Amino acid sequence: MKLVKAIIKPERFEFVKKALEDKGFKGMTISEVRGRGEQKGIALEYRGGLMTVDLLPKIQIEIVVKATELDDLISTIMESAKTGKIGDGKIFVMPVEKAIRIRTGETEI
Amino acid sequence: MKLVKAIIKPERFEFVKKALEDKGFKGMTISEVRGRGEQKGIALEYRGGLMTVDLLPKIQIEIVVKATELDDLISTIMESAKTGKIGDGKIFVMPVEKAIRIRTGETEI
Amino acid sequence: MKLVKAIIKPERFEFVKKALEDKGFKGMTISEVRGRGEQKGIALEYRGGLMTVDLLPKIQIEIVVKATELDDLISTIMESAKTGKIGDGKIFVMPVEKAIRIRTGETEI
Amino acid sequence: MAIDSGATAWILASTALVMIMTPAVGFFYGGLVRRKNLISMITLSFVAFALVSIQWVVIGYSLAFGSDVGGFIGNLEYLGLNNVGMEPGAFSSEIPGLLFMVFQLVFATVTMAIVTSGIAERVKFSAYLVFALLWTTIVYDPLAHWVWGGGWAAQFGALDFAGGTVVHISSGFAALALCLVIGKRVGFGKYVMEPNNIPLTILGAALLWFGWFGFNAGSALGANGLAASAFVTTNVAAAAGAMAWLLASWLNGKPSSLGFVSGAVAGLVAITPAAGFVTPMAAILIGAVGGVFCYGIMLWRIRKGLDESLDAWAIHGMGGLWGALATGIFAVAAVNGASGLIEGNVQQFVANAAGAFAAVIYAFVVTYILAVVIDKTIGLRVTEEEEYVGLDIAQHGERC
Amino acid sequence: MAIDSGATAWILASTALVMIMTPAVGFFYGGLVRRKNLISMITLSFVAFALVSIQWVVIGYSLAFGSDVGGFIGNLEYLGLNNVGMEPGAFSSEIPGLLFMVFQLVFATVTMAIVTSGIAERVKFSAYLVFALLWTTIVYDPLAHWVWGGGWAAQFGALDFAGGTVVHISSGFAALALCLVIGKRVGFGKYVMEPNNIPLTILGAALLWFGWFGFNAGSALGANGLAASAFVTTNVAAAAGAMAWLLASWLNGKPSSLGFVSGAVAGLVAITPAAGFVTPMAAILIGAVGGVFCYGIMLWRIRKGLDESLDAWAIHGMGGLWGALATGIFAVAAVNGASGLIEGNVQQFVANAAGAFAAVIYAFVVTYILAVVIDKTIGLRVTEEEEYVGLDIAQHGERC
Amino acid sequence: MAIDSGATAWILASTALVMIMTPAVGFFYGGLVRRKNLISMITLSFVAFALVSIQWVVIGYSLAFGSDVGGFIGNLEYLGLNNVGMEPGAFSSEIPGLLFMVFQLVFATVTMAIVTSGIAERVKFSAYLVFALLWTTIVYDPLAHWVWGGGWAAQFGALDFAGGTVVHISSGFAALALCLVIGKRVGFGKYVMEPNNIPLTILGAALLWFGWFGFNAGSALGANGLAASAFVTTNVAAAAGAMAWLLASWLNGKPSSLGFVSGAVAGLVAITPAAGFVTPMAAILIGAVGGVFCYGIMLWRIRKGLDESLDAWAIHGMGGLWGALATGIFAVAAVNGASGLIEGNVQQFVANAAGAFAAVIYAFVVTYILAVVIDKTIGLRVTEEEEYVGLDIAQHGERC
Ligand SMILES: Nc1ncnc2c1ncn2[C@@H]1O[C@H](COP(=O)(O)OP(=O)(O)O)[C@@H](O)[C@H]1O
Ligand SMILES: Nc1ncnc2c1ncn2[C@@H]1O[C@H](COP(=O)(O)OP(=O)(O)O)[C@@H](O)[C@H]1O
Ligand SMILES: Nc1ncnc2c1ncn2[C@@H]1O[C@H](COP(=O)(O)OP(=O)(O)O)[C@@H](O)[C@H]1O
Repeated sequence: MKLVKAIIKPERFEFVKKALEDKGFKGMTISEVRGRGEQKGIALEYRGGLMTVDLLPKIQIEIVVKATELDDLISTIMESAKTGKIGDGKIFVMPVEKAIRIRTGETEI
Repeated sequence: MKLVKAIIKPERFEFVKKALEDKGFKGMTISEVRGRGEQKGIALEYRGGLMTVDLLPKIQIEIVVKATELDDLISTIMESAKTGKIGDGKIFVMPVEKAIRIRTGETEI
Repeated sequence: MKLVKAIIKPERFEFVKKALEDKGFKGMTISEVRGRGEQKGIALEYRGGLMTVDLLPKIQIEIVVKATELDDLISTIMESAKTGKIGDGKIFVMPVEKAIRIRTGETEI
Repeated sequence: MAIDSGATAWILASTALVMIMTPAVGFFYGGLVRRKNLISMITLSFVAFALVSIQWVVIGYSLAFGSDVGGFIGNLEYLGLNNVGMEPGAFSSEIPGLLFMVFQLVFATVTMAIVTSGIAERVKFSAYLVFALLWTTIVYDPLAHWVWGGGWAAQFGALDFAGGTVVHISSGFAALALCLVIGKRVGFGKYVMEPNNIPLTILGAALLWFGWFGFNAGSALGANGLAASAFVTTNVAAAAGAMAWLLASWLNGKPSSLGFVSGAVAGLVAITPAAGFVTPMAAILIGAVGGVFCYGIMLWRIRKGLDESLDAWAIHGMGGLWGALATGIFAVAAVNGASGLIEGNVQQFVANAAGAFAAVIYAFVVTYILAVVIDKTIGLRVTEEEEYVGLDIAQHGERC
Repeated sequence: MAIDSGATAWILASTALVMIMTPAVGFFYGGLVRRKNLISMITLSFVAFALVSIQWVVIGYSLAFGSDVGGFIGNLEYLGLNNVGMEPGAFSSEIPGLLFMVFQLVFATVTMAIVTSGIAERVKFSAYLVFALLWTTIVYDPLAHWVWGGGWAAQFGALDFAGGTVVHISSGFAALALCLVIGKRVGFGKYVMEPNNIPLTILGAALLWFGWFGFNAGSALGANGLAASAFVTTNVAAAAGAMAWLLASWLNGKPSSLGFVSGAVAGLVAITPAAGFVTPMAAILIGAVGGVFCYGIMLWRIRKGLDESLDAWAIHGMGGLWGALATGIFAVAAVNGASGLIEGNVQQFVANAAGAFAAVIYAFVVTYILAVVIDKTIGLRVTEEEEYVGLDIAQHGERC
Repeated sequence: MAIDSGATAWILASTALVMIMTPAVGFFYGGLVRRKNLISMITLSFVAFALVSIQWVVIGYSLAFGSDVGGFIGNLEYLGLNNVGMEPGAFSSEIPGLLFMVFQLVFATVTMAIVTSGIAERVKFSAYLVFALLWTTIVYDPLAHWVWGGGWAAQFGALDFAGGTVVHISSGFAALALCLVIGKRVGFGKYVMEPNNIPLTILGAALLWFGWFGFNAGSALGANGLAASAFVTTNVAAAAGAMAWLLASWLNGKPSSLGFVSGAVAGLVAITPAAGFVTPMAAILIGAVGGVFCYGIMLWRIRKGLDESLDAWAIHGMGGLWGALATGIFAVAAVNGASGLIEGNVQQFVANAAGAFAAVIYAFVVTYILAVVIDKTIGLRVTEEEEYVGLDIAQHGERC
């Protein structure tokens, strides 16, 4: 099993969620994070003119899937999250050794 | 070493924390996330009647333990987090290659 | 590739960020978490006198790097995050199998 | 005509009370939108206050209250507050002329704030400034003149104690016209847009209720029995509207706090034109019907897929319409000399209905044209990208 | 008896000021509970305002201020505001009868809001509505009658300038009775329940202090020297209470903002019955003692494991009791004609003590019985599962 | 001299309005600091209210308004409110002496709150309490005496309608002196310190604007034409200041909500001394210039790396200076009998300039010395570790 950690733009989140649903990926855990990468920060005002904030709000989606579903999941996220502009985000894939459903003790996803 | 990532119901959190303490698991990092799985969303009101929200608030607990303590940790969480109702959450186990205490540089947990 | 997950004191965050920049580590994802370890909680007031809160606010930094850069990254964080007092935090290193930039599909970091 | 210090004291206080309503509309609306547009939403209201304040002293007051020109508009005798002084004036027998002017000012500002419901989360700030300046001049000022400034509706005998027609019908139907021109928010009807801060909306509602005492009881323009009566009718209509919407919506789900405060506003709107003409018991009825009626209208709007985002139309527009008719029905001579339908005075009902429907049409049509013109020239709406990012960052360079 | 426009202006303004106190109680309490119950807590207060507003005009005012029946209750002469008009009435020589009525209304509503402390984070909303309607009718209305409506306490000579007994003792001891019947919150005393939004609580406190000027200085029922005097005593007692609690709690830990605002409310409560009878210097003493005393009572309550969650009992109940006694001690004839213990008038102290203790017993016992009856029939408390999830979602279908 | 009930009603209401400004300063400032200091920032203001309330009735009022001693200070005739009663007094022909006293009290408190800008996010709470008590006694009280209590500036003919010099210059320059003594916040100028809650700041601004009607129009000390005139000038100056800052800052970036509310406060400050002496059209000018001018000063302060954190100096200090000069320029006899430069009265301009610059020097120098003394003895600043953790936890044991 793999954990797919995708860090995307908040404004793309609804699309990604929809695309995942359509492909049958139901389970997911999301959190609000802030990130920095290639993307230059945004300029904010604070009474005295501009200031640049380099940590921008992002949505982090974590999904655990069977290894066989991995490619499908990645391509679904990539298509739906992409705007082609800098800051679109990253996907990281990490190994998961075990997954357990608390309610039943099942170890299938 | 293993990272145990447990996603549980917020209303069970105090119980899980207590159970972990009793078993001597002191270190942990928690964050507020939202998640979706089998559980149907909840219905909220918004002036115009019902709307269904499918991403529900969850507490994510991350604990890094020695491999030998893994089973004890998992069963402690499972017992204390379980309500038997849908939405009880998931536990994921992931490999950790190294753990360092910043203050001392120790690599024991 | 490795994921470095560092959990540090919020008041050290600006220093760590600066140190990382100086060393050329640009990409990072941060989130606000709460944690417990060796550190005793803090005492808060609530009308009726003291109460102890044991989950303290921490900043979690996640950075994915090439394996070759790992040691440099870890020592940078350790130096800049350290106060020498309890609660300085932990660093965990985890394997990453794949990293993809959504915008371009590149798999380099 | 000498100044009465008690009346002056009450209208000074009332003006301050009504002033707080304009930012309060911002808090009310701000809590209902998504977090990325919270600052924007509050700012639209608060800026309306400043902008209309200037417009009103420069020209608006004169257009509304200057000597009548053809039943439609006032002349320029009060331009730049010329001839408006510390002594009582034509409209204020017991209070200074300047005080009457500024009491009217705060009505003009809050009206503008209500309108922002129709363009929530998608309007371009620069276009809004231009729109607001023109709207208050060519929609609000004439309407105020018709009803209160000696225009045709006043001559015709339409009753509007505190602005059901001038403030609520005009802003509600303007919001409706605006939302048709600007179009739906991206994603409206497709995914859930959850309110970001319900306690803030409740705070806004509390301040609105508080300020409304100045709005309605201040409209007696004196510290007397009529002010007391209007105070009471205002309060019970609001309470009845709140409880009625709460209970009605309970049938469909749960008794939500948003239902409660929406009903309170509906009740307040409904009693506004009637506050100084009806008894407290009639006010309970007017408020309760207002609450249920506006709730029904809102459900209809949602079913139709109309993105009049924060329901200024359902609550202020339609609630104001109900209030105008209710005034024509429930006015009793014992309160303030005017009789409505229940005392057999059909004429009063007809006058009120005519005044209200004329305002509906005028506000809707002129706003629609104005919005189209601005949209074709400056452009009313932000880009889709800006809408995704949110107006706080995109338009104001701020976030919260 | 002719209307005085200045007095009327001030009581109109005062009524608006007191009105804001009811939602302010909601903000104060809302900031102190856990986030999952924030909307619920605010809503309990705000709904109290609407519900009691209707009850009061329909029947409550008559029960409280109708002609005396056996020293215990008013008759039905003012049912549905019958005989309450724009002219001065029996209780209001300088202001319209309707204004006196609505000024009293806002006292009844805020009292109900204070009571919700005892059922915080666990009450069933439907049961609360029934409870509130009955409580205001069978507890508040008789008490108001005893003290202000010509009932036995008034005849006996008990002094209560602005409602220390009627408002604060009654609500505080009602909260105590309620919390005993409904039981502790799940987890109370076992794990920490951290306040979710201290700035909101401070905002509530600021609005309470602001509104309290209407409460106390408005109770002079005129715009005169007595109103000014009550204004001053109110302000300094609040300030003294705030500083006293702050400093007292500093000895045990740190000077917290919650200690400061709690002390301010304690000072305001303590001065309420005395506001129009004592000097400013005495007010400082009354407020400071109130702050320290209520702080001590609260510590005792916590040690005893009593979950009277937001300390209405410690602050309003016991603070009101102290205020009632203090009025009997510190009243001086130079202020308002009444002398207390320090001018040698033992009788006044006895009358005040009697009135206060009678209110303690009546409010506690009747509330207890009422709560038990409702608990046995409708059920006062939500299920444990709902309590875990939080009342916002479970009872109102909302979240923040 | 008999009490006028209308005047009394308005000053009672005004005092309540001004009272809300002190916590409002806390909300305004609180939204601008980092989250870890939010409670601290609000508490500094609110505690100022309580502390100065006590100081004022005990001694402050007497120092400011007691019979003149050498042009510099009042004597002790009103110690402990001795000789201040329910009848009109020396300063209040139509209202009770106690009411005049408490109306002045709320000015003293808000002044103290404004000062906290200069020590934001780094002051030690215990040192602040000592500082505040001394500052209000040796800086505010003499200044109030000079201008309003019959001191040298009054004798010299300086005009200050509602406190531009006494309140704003004094607090603004005190904040400047304080920030020089206490030093910059750790990290100032190195990394971004983002405001934590802009909507809270806007709420604070809305309440300030609301309360300012009591501040300025209440300073007429009557419910009359002058009060109405001051009400109008206040409102339009605020509106003009808000729009002017908004537009000026738009040239450099985006039209921010913080720019808007900062401009509103700048406009309000600028009109404060002039409110009862100038026409509404002049007020628009005074407010607009105030907005642009204070914006420029703030930019300069930031360029210089001065950590006068929340710009009390730029907005209140320099805005107040501009207002004092503007009063000397734009006063017209038709409004209130006083002529300024535009009516050829050079003397008035000189008097106002002299009064203002004397206040600048006195406030700056005495505050600087006082701050140094406290810093050397008690220590003005928290430890660096506490500053990192934040004052909410470190000083108050609370968090939000
Ligand atoms: N090396 C990294 N480690 C962890 N998170 C990263 C890393 N690089 C980027 N990110 C995350 O991905 C987000 C988008 O990255 P960015 O470089 O701005 O976009 P793009 O990949 O389109 O150039 C960042 O805001 C950050 O949260
Ligand atoms: N495949 C998954 N990947 C990541 N998180 C998941 C996944 N499935 C479930 N979760 C997390 O676990 C939570 C509980 O899952 P859910 O399916 O609702 O409960 P249950 O396992 O009792 O049926 C979800 O809200 C989500 O946060
Ligand atoms: N075993 C663990 N698993 C996960 N997170 C941990 C663990 N131990 C510590 N942490 C995180 O690291 C933070 C600092 O740990 P702590 O023990 O207080 O400091 P120190 O390592 O300096 O003694 C904790 O607040 C927690 O977030």
